Amino acid sequence: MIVALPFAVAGLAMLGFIFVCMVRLGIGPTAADRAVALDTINTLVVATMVLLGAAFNQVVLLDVALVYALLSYVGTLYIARYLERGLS
Amino acid sequence: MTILAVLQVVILILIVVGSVLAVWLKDLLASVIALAGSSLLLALQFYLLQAPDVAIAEAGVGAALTTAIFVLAIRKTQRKEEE
Amino acid sequence: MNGLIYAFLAIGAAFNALGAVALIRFPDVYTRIHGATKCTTFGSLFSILAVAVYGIVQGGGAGGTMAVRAFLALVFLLLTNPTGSHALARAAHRSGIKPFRAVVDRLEEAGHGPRATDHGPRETR
Amino acid sequence: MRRVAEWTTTALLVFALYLVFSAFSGRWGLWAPDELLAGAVIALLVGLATGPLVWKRGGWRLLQPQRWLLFLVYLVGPFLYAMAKANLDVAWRVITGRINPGIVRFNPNLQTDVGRTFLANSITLTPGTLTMDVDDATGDFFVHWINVKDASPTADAVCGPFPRWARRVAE
Repeated sequence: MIVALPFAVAGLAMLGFIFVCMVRLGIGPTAADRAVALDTINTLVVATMVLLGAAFNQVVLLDVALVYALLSYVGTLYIARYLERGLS
Repeated sequence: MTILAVLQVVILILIVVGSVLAVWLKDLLASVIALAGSSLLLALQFYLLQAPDVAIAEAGVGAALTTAIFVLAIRKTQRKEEE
Repeated sequence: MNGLIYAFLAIGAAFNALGAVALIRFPDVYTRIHGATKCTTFGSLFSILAVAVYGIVQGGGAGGTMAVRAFLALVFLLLTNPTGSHALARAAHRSGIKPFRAVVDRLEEAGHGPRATDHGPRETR
Repeated sequence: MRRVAEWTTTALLVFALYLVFSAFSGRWGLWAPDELLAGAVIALLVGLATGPLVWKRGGWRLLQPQRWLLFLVYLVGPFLYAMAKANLDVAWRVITGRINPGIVRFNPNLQTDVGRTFLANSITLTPGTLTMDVDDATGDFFVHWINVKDASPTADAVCGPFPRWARRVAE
């Protein structure tokens, strides 16, 4: 159950910002714009996970955020490698 | 309505938005990016349902592996979807 | 200590909001990367610091572990975020996106970047 | 001999990282004994597998402890200050929409890969600049500058004291 309410409220705010990034993901004219939006969503999701881990007051949940911070960036790098080859 | 329910509803709405974008976009690379965002939020939903192990698996599969495989597939075929 | 936690949470949320707004408002990819990377890293820094302070205040084994994990997440974010944005900026330039109303573009003059001395993981082509 | 040094230093670094990860796991001490044993075995295996890869391009000088101390000082001092300034700057630009972008080129005179990575990551997070590319042969940095004051600037004009810090910490 949620123990610390302020952290949950901050996590809810982060979800609102993720929605704003989702708008850019939808309308972005080029693929690079969308990749930037995905990168921003990655960072915000890691922040949300850490905040909610504190809100639930369970240490196990913070490990997910750690794994995520390291893994989510592989996808960004892969898309960047693809764009760099210039295959429009 | 507790704040937990609000969080879950918001995340589910975001997942639906991401999935609709993934289906709707004609550029397949953009579609893959939308799908990656959607699976990211799906992992957040698993996390909220107190299943950290499933969330870690979803992180590995959804964020890294699926994106890599789809990008490889796009590179071998073509990027724009035809009408 | 509660006041410190609230202040950190407020600062973090404010800068994350700024990052999201920058993503919408700026005119081209490069400026968007500027806003998104800087602001979300700074905002997440403060959010994570709030969690770390919460863990330290709580004390004991669980609180200490929470603080350590939060700091590790912070270190990983500080390492991976700028790297990802370099990769994206370089990829965007090489895929032919022109900077919006650029005064100078030295990378274009240098022949689309130093492609001959390309570093990083090589793939089989 | 060199191989052995590579293996042992990597294993020790991995073990230190493991200790950080599993802190507060013991009931009495900071670490539980079986955790320590598992960490030692894992660190040895990882060190044997990845040692030569880690030290392939040198970088032994990074093991000096005074560099780590200097790095911590850098993180909480000039870096945090510059980052706060950068964010207020970006906030102002987001609100007013006043930008004057361009891609400039300068040479900070850094020789090693670690130094260049350090500087590139630092100036991406600090005011108005975003590293786009580095020429490996000459060490030239290509930087997207959000407010161009000078089409061919010096290193000091773009990123202030950071090249000096990079040289002090990483080279």
